[in-house]
Amino acid sequence: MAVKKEAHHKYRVVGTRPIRPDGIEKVTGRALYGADYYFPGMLFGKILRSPYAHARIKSIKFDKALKLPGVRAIVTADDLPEADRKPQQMGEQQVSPYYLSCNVLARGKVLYDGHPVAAVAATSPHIAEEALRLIEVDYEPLEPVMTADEAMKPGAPILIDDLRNQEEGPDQPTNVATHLQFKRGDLAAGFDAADCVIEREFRTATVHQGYIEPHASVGIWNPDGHATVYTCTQGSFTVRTLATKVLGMPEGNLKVVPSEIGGGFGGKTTIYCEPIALLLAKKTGHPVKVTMSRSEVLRATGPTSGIHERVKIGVTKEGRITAAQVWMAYEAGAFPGSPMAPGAMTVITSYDIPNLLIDGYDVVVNRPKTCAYRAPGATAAAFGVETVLDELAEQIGIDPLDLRIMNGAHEGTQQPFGPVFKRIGFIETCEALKASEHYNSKLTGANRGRGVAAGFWFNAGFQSSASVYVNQDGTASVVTGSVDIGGSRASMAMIAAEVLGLPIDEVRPVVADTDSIGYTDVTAGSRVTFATGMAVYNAAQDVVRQLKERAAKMWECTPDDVEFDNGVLRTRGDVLQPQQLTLKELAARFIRTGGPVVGRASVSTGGAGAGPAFAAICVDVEVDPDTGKVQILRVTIAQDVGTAIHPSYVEGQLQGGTAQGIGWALNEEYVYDSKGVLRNTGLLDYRMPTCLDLPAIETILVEVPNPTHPLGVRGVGEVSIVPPPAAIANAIYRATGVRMRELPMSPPRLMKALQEHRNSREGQAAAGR
Amino acid sequence: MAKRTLVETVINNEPVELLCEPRQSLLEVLRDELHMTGTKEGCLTGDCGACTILVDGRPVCSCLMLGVEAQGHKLETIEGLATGAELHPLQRKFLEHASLQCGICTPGFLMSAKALLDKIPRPTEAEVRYHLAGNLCRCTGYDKIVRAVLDAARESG
Amino acid sequence: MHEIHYEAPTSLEQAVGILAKHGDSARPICGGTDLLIQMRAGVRRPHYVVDVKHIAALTGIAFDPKSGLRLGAAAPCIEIFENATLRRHYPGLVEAAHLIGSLQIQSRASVGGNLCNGSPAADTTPALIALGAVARLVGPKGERQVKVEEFVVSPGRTVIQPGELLVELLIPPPPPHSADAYIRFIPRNEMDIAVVGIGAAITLEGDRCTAARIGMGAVAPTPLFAAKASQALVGKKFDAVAIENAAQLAIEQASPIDDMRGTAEFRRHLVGVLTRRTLERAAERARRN
Amino acid sequence: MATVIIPALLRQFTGGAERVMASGRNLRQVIESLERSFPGISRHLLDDGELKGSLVVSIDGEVETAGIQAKVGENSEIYFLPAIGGGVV
Repeated sequence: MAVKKEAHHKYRVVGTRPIRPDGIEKVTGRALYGADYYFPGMLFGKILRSPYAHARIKSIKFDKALKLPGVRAIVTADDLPEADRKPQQMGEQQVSPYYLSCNVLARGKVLYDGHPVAAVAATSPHIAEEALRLIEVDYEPLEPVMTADEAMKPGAPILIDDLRNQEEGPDQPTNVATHLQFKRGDLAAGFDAADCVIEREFRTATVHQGYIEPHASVGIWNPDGHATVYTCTQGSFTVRTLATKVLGMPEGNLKVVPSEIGGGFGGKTTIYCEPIALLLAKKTGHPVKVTMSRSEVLRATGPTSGIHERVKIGVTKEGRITAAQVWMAYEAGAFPGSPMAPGAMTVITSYDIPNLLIDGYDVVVNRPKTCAYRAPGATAAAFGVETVLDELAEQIGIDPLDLRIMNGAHEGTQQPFGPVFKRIGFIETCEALKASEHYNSKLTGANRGRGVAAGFWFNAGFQSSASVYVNQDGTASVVTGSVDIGGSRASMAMIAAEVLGLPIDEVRPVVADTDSIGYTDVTAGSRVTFATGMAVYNAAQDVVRQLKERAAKMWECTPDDVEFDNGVLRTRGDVLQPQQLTLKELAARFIRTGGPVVGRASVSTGGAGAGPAFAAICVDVEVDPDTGKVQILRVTIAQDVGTAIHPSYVEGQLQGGTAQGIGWALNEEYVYDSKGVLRNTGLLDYRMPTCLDLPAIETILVEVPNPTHPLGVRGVGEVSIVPPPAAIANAIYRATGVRMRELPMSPPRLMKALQEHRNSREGQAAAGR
Repeated sequence: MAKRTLVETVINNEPVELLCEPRQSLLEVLRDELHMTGTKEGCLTGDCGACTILVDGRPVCSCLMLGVEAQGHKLETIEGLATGAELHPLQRKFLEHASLQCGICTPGFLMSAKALLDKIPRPTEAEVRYHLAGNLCRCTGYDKIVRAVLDAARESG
Repeated sequence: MHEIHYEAPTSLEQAVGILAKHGDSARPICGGTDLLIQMRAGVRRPHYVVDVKHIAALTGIAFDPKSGLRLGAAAPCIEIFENATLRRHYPGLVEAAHLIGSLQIQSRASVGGNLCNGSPAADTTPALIALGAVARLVGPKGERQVKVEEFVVSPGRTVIQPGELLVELLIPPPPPHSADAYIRFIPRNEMDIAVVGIGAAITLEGDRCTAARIGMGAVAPTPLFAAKASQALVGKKFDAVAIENAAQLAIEQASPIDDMRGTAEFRRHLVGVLTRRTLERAAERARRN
Repeated sequence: MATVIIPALLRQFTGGAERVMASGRNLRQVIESLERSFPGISRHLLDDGELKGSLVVSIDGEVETAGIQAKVGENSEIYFLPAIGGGVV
């Protein structure tokens, strides 16, 4: 097949487009995903879920269910130890084991529609399902609290009796888990210095990651207390930490084998089925497979927060932003831990603004506990700021991209929360979009409009381990603990091949289980190619170091006298008479020169700021003025991607994030009834875009190498989801004259706005007469 | 164990006799009874297309058909798409165009795309998008999938 | 799912016998694209599932210029929209059949099943109402015929009595200078359930409308025949005024609800928009016939 | 002396001051010196003698991973930030 080499690259393998090493398994149906494991004597587990959004559990009776032929065991929260309440660092997140345990199986109270209450293991999934119908749970329904606004009202029903926060003090029960604030300069003076100040209010809906593979786990429990769980997760080591905490077992006693994963987007960075499968396996002595249905996924896994946002920004008539104030309340779901903090840390970080005040609130409500979703917190936050910037640009009459370029963050800009940006590509990204054929093309036709917006995401770093083994035939295998969710095996193999001077098809990438590689954090935060890639790079360099030592031994010189270039070892000509060996020739002699060569590395690259990424997007829409339906006509996304290791998969990340952002903008939302019961529990009415709803998605890769990575890699996975909702709102305004400030901008909502807009115009016209 | 029924069918040109419960979907029969796990479950309501197989050449959601209804029909699944060691052109093009990221929707897309190309060997982009609208992909935004199908048609057409 | 018994009779007599024997605990299955979902959700729990796809009388599609179309209740949608004769004579019905779910669904789902499921939002039902279709039922007490607009009695419930089976739909031949059309509104471009669906069939003599029938879906507990709106068109000049008048009468008859697919207000608005669009599309076709 | 930028919600301890001076060659010593000047503040930075898991420290624009042992220079600028994760395909 054609492998296009990026001309401008100084690399041999990096920047090419080889076939992914795990591709054939995935196009032939041989790859094993979470639900694809079968073991002799395996039982099937199903979970009983609360029909109430908020209720006290008075009693659970399951003797009838136990009598159903084929039923082998039933578990409830009583089968779990009471976990520690104090928050602990687990993988990338701060988690209270107690809250985590209560989310796995409800203890005393149910806090959302779909909250697990009990689980059954039986000889067939149908028998397990029928058994659930025989379990009798006596609930005392309580008043549900569905939005942050309601939950923050004085006297609102309290979800978690012992929840407190620093401001309200130790004696005040509350639904507000955290208040975060960033402050800089003199806000009042900043707004006084502005010629134009706009303040607006926004709301966004709860939306789900929408990965196509429902959660699935198989638990196996040995009599000696050692256990194994096969599961689809973004982080096998995170599952090990979280599951052992909830089950009260030593971490070393659990082996987590990550299956191939059918999408996650952040939603598979915690545990749901895993501890239940293990608990049922322990109780029955059989392997137990627990799989979720789609409605269980939507009702009871972790979507991302709906938010309420207020944005106030001031600019001079020349277009200089003088001050900005943002207030945001995030719905965390049933337990603390919304993405409010990253939302507050990204909301206006793309811009260099002297005077700032940012307030963020993390609020519990009777919805499922939120989990990470691609650039967590950033998309909802950017919706407000990026539409207000569009209004300001219009008011002072400058190009909306110019406004962003003029105020754009650059190397040396201090972020609102402290650190100073190193080399970043925000301005280059906006300029690339401004120069694009799309942005400069003419958009004609009635009810059509073009909008732009930008977005920022930090990209996480965290910890990764890698090993590189050189085989005696000179091929190599690369072992990491990073689950491959979108083609990272290819990137890992390419990085090792680049360093070792091997052809890509002679490097085999392996994703290992938790017993077979050093600790590695979740595949999340766009960190794998960055951090695990760095570990692979270092492990390959470790191999090169050892190869030089071997050669030096054979040539009776020092390793410093040996050069390694493109798979060939040479003596420095200037030092002694020329000698050379290829890696292959040396590998064949490993046995006689000291045994196998194994390269190892581990990295810890820190939390925020590991290769910040920026995206800017241009969208053309057409609005049906009679129905309020929006059609996306054309979309182009530009993103600062650092060095693109495999450009095709980088483009894929930009396209995928853009598509999710479009779904978030137009039709995706959780619809609850007045009692807090989720109405749209399937993919018929949780409306993700089909390929008939989207145009081709044009991408512009802006390669501004990341100075903190040996190959200049930046995370590329997330930021593309951030700008689309605001860009589409801005395009709708150009098409119709209506500013949408609530997501999703679904036909009923947009139609209502269009009618109000027409009525008000007629009103004005009438008054004018 | 509930009463099981004998079903005679043809899967990927192989005659197959199997026993299943009437309440088992064809998807369950393929996966839980035959361990043919290439056909995936995404929703069990016919909204995602991950479980798409061909029944007498027509694309069908195997989650919305009972196993017993397969009696006497010809089934095609992802496991039968490649002929021996030779990948189907669609499989090759999906790899070349990087049309899969997580890969869970890929078998369903490949089977829907096969049904399309069997019916319309040289489809337009609009026809491709229409015929694949019953398959959801959350990773790719569809762009590279559509390109792969058009390229496969171009090559074989 | 609960335990079920599966029967696959090959004759009408056998089928009616089984259905009569088991009464309410039996339910026919055609495409199964609604029934299996309802059984998994526990909404319907029949103990006997009777596969009627092996009965010739239920799978045939026969068109006669004089007597019209006999559409077997179990004929899958794909055989309707791939049928050139139907595409020519009943483009609106074909449109509706081509909109139910995805192509995967259309390979299995049938117009008869769509009707028997009793959903107010069924896509093919308004199209059938517009065509003046009649349902032929056979049961232990013999056979009877029911107008499609009277077939559904409440959401999920129909006139079918225990032991009865919908055999076929009888659709009159299209008169000269007539045509039908079906348009629905959905938030996406495919896959969704109609927020509102309007079917219309009209006959035009020159610029006069001599016959018209409008069917409406998802605007009331059952699919409706928009009688007033239809009558208002007959005998009048077919122009913007007449269309607008019909649209307003259709809106008056609609009694929609708020749900996750749209507000009542939005649905009422859509009834007007889609009635106009559907009538215009049908008229444009009629002028060519 | 290093400059410590106090998170907005801890400025109650510093009488509203955003930037304060503190001495120390590593983070532990700096936090001890902060506690001496502003009693009670360390409770919000430390947890069993370790840096709170909910915090990340940035020293001179670099995100630190060495925890309280992190080296601090004569004129270093120190920020305490909330830790962030991420979610991606």
